[in-house]
Amino acid sequence: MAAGKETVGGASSMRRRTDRMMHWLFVGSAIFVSLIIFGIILFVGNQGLKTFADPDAGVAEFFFSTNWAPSEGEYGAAGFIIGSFLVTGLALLLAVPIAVGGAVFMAKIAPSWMREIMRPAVDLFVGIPSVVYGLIGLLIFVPWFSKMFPGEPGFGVGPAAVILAIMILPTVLSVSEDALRTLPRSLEEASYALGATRWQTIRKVLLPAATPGILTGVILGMGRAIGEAMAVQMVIGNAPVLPKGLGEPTSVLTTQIVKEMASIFGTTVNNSLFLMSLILLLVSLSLILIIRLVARRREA
Amino acid sequence: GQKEESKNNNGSTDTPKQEELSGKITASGSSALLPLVKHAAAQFQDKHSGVTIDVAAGGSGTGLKQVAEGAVDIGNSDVEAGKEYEGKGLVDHQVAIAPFVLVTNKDVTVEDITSEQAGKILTGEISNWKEVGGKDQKITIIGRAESSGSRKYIKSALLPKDKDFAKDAVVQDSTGALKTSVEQTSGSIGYMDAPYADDKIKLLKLDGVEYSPENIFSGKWKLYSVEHMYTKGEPNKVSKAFLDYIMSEEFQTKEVEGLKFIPINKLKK
Amino acid sequence: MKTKLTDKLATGFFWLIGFLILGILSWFLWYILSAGVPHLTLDFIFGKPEEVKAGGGVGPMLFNSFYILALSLLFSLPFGIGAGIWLAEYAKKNWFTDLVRLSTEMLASVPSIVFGLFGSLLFVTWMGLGFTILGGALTLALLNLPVLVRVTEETLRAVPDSYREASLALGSTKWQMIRKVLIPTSLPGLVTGITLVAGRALGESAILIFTAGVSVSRFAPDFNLFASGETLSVHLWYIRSEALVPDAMSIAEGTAALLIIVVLILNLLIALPSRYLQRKAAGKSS
Amino acid sequence: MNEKIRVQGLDLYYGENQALYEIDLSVPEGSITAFIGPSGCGKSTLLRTLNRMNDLIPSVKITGSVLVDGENIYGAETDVVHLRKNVGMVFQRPNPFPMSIYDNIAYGPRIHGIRRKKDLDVIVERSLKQAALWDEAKDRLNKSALGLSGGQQQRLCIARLLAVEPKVLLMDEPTSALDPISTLKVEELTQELKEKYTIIIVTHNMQQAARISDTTAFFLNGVMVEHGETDKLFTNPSDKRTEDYITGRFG
Amino acid sequence: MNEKIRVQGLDLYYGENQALYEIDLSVPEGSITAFIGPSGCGKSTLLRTLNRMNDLIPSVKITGSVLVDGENIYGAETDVVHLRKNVGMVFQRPNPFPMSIYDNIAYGPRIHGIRRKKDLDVIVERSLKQAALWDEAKDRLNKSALGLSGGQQQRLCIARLLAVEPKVLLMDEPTSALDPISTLKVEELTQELKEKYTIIIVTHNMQQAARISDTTAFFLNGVMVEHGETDKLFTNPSDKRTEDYITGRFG
Ligand SMILES: Nc1ncnc2c1ncn2[C@@H]1O[C@H](COP(=O)(O)OP(=O)(O)OP(=O)(O)O)[C@@H](O)[C@H]1O
Ligand SMILES: Nc1ncnc2c1ncn2[C@@H]1O[C@H](COP(=O)(O)OP(=O)(O)OP(=O)(O)O)[C@@H](O)[C@H]1O
Ligand SMILES: [Mg+2]
Ligand SMILES: [Mg+2]
Ligand SMILES: O=P([O-])([O-])[O-]
Repeated sequence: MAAGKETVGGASSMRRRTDRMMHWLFVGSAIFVSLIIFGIILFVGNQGLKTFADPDAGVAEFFFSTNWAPSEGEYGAAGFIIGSFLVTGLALLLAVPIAVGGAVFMAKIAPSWMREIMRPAVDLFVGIPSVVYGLIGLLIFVPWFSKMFPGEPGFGVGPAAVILAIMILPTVLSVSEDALRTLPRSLEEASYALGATRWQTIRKVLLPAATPGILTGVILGMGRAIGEAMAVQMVIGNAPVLPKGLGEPTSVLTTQIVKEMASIFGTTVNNSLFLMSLILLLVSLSLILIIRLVARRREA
Repeated sequence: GQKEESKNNNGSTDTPKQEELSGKITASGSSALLPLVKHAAAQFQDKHSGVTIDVAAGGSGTGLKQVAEGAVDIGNSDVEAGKEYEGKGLVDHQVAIAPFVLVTNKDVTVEDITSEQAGKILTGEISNWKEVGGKDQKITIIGRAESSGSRKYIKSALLPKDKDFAKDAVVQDSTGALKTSVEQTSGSIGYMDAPYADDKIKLLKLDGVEYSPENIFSGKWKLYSVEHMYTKGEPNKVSKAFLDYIMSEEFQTKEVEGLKFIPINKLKK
Repeated sequence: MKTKLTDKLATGFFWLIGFLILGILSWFLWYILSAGVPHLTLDFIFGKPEEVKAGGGVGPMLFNSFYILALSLLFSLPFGIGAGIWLAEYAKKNWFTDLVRLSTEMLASVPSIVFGLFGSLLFVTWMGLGFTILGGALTLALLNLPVLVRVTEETLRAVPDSYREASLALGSTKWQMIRKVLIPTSLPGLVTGITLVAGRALGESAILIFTAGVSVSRFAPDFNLFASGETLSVHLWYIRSEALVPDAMSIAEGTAALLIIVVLILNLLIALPSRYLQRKAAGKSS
Repeated sequence: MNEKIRVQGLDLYYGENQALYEIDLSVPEGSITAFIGPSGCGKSTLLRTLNRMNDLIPSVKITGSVLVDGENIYGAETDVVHLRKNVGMVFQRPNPFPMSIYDNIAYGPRIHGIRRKKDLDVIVERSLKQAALWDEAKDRLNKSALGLSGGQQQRLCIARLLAVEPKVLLMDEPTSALDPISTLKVEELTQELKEKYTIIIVTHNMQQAARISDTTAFFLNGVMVEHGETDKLFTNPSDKRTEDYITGRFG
Repeated sequence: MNEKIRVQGLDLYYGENQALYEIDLSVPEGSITAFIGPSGCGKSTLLRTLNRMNDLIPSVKITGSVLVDGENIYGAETDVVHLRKNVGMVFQRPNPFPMSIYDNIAYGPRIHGIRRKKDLDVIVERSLKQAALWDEAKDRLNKSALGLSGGQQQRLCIARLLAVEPKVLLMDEPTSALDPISTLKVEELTQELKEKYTIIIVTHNMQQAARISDTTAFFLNGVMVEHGETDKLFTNPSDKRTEDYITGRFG
């Protein structure tokens, strides 16, 4: 018995050390994980801002000119910035109604068997790799747009937006569904008890009450769309100009980065890629901040 | 089994007694030169089982950048390394000559254009096939990215001085993708080296001359460019052996023409 | 009875959307699978790629996909789970915790092409590794990290406090509580989350094109960390521009189908069962 | 007095579990009926069958019939929406919509087709007055209803219901979340409303039942043990179990 | 009898709100002490200060001291893990781990370093016997503990605690979730354990306190109103408030 006590005592001092060690490992992990993003911002930002060390590349030019011709010393990236927002906006326009409708359907209308089918289906959408979406865009939507708009090559914001819309559909849908499903049942009951139909209840009570959550989903989808590179690169045509039509080639920030990746580190073109990355980063980060604001308003 | 194999590889590099070559070479860059390098790599690897050669495209610019930065051993390019590579220690190996052609989608009815018309089409000055004798059909230019050697070459060969390609052209990141796009897009025109041309697309005559090897040798067909393979500094043993093989009599005479390239010594530029 | 009619119409409309969503998915699956599955011979799936001739396979790419995925998880799991545990079990409500949480969210929102740019510069150029499986896996790990952190934190939070109290009241240390009670209880949730991460990593291309490269080792399988490692997704992107092999289109179709099948299998074999376990565990503990 | 509601041989199941057994009940028009009984005995469940609120729970199965104004509301051609407009409900926890006070009250009239601002204004004012909330609310009609106190919120919910002019009010423990003063106000309200409406109220509070109801029904384990005049049931119950319950021997 | 626990001038705050005021309490070794008082008076809070379970709630602030075996457990060099091994706790709702019955009991010994199967077998059997669960559980030791009934689960939790051989047992309403028969079993158990352990039990049930405890402490709004021999406190309380409470005048 005495011997047993001793081993217990020994073990206990050791496990206390283990406990403390693990604690520090966890703290270490947390610190490490949170340092990465600052590392990236610092690095990308620092390298990106070097673009302006070149007298050919002015701040105003970069942000407000659409003339991109590095070989002639023209570094106007406004076209790519506009393109990014344009494609993202179109994608949202296509995706949000379907996603929110799907969310309402899954949360409030679909019988449980239908829900059981749809949930894994929505998950599968997320699982499809973006290059596969790109391939589908290339094989289906590019020819389709070229047929729809004769004379246009079909590469452009049209197929890019369609593909992105499908890619972000599941994100917007599942976040919105969550928001609808977690609304207190009492709201619904109150509306029904006043003789409202289901559609009236959905439109006038449930959707307004779930708006902050749905907004969060939309913003998350927006972040995904604006950051997608490979799928878009395969269908957008990659011309460094503003688009003249849905099936006319243009470029966005991400595809421009892919395209100019072949430039040498330290040159102005290469630095400008980091600057474009910085813009993407800042947009993503502000989206995060917006989500937080929305969430805070929801709590209040 | 794999482990043993790699051990053997290591052993062979360590012990000079063994003659067998082994090691890994990575090459990237010009998609125009890609067919030749890939073919050579396949043959070379058959001869030397200890050697691995990875070849990727991405454009001449990518090849030059990556070899200069040490990301790959060999950088392939359609054009000579420019000023920005001065002082980076790149060593040039000229390996073949690549003929270039203008191609269109099969629905284009024009057969023949002049060099001047070609220049105007590619700069966007002419935007409809009817302006060069075809039907009323919009011209879609499918081109390559800034990093492409083909682009640089065609620009120097066909475009008026100080003019660049039309900016609203569709841009593809390699010759293969360009070919597929021309094949898919009605009214399109593009440029590439002859090895890629097949019967799914249409070759244009230039100034009345049809592309053929004979017309090149006779000097009638003017579009061709020297292909380079760059190493950073003098090549290491394996890379050197590989480059030597490409330059060898055997490869240059037996294989190069079959690939629709032209042996480097056959044309004196 | 206009309102009733509207209600009926609306209901019909929502059903339509439901079917539209299912329709789009089935169409995609059918399109990809029907085009690709005929190419999926054993030779294709496990064979070596051809450089110039037709009839090459994607064996090394398939291997690289899983090898890089496994390595990236190996690199990211300890830190991701560690940070998740810290957030769920140790973090106090203060600015530091807020900062960790905010920066994790920020990391999650970084576009993958930015990771690709970052990784290519860090590993390929500066460290002079060239295109390597190691560099690819390390960069890919950055993509996994924030999701792992969130999944770990969420599943741990879902464990009822009564388990924590019970363990501590028996004189366990916090680490013992985490290891012996919390992690086993939340395992199904963790597995689901890791599957999610794995699915995303398998499909990733933007990162790997610029870090692991677009070619494969001659030897398959090649465990060499410093070999270049093209994965299936990357191959699909690259083959599109690779019109050299005459059967590029069939290879692209076959590769796409194979990717989808891998994702399907991952979902059916791991995610669904563990989700079921998760639901069961939740039912029991409540 | 006319019979407003008649429940006949009602059995109700949640999935496998039976929650109500053979309920027979008749509620006269213009009266207040109280449902009392220990927790879980089925009071809420029965109340919710009267306006088919249980339809929202997929597992519920019902046999027997419920007649409102002589018509079986579980019949094939019943219009549930119309039924719920006639048989309104107030819940245990106040559940105002996250909108302004005005919009809360106007919600019902609007969904029933009243659009003109003038008409709505009249309805809002009248309903709030009926629910004794006008004085407290008139200056903040456009403020969010979530800013009201619990008692005010519950009266708002009653006002919201009155705005659609139902015939029957079902109230499920409407005061259990309220402080004594708010409770008193709501109780007074029921007395005023009684003239125009038929009211059924579930309560845990026997004093409340005694104070405000005309008849009381006592439930136990899904069975209606006794239903009779409130005075008699509290002073001279005919069933032993009722007596045990109201004297506090269990529950 | 020795003094096992001594609480001195203990104030406890949840954030801004003070939940305990100037508690002074002495608990002799080998006795059963009952904490009684209306809901929210601070019984659980005080109990949880005795093994520093309140450490888990970040907002808690404590002043004053708690001595166990003469040592201040809020002192700088206290080993909380060691403290909790000595001062064990049983919770209001049974909280078995989602593992087998055997693993539940063996959990404590294992974390304290006992690995050998033989030793563990002995401990499991002894603990289950002590908790009067052996007969019911011996044939299903490897089955999940979640399959046990509520009463069995609670006894399992007690057995799990006994397996680490604490000196003090803190029990927070251990029978409130149990049926009368299970309650009886747990009460009997406390009587048997009393010889070897010091027990403090929180209960809502005054009969239970009277039946099983040696001394009783009555709390009201965070203040310990009275603490004394159970017999005396229930028959002849010295404080008016205690009397009001035990005669059911409030609470
Ligand atoms: N949605 C549901 N699903 C399954 N069973 C339910 C559901 N709602 C209630 N029950 C069960 O039906 C029985 C009656 O519940 P009900 O809510 O009607 O009781 P109650 O008398 O209103 O009780 P309380 O006074 O606590 O509100 C209970 O056994 C309850 O567990
Ligand atoms: N985690 C907490 N945070 C803030 N306040 C708390 C917390 N836990 C308890 N309190 C408050 O402290 C006071 C005492 O609570 P405690 O749980 O000790 O009461 P109790 O006597 O055990 O009541 P019961 O008989 O209902 O269990 C209450 O006012 C309660 O609201
Ligand atoms: Mg109820
Ligand atoms: Mg308590
Ligand atoms: O041969 P290029 O790919 O550089 O045109």
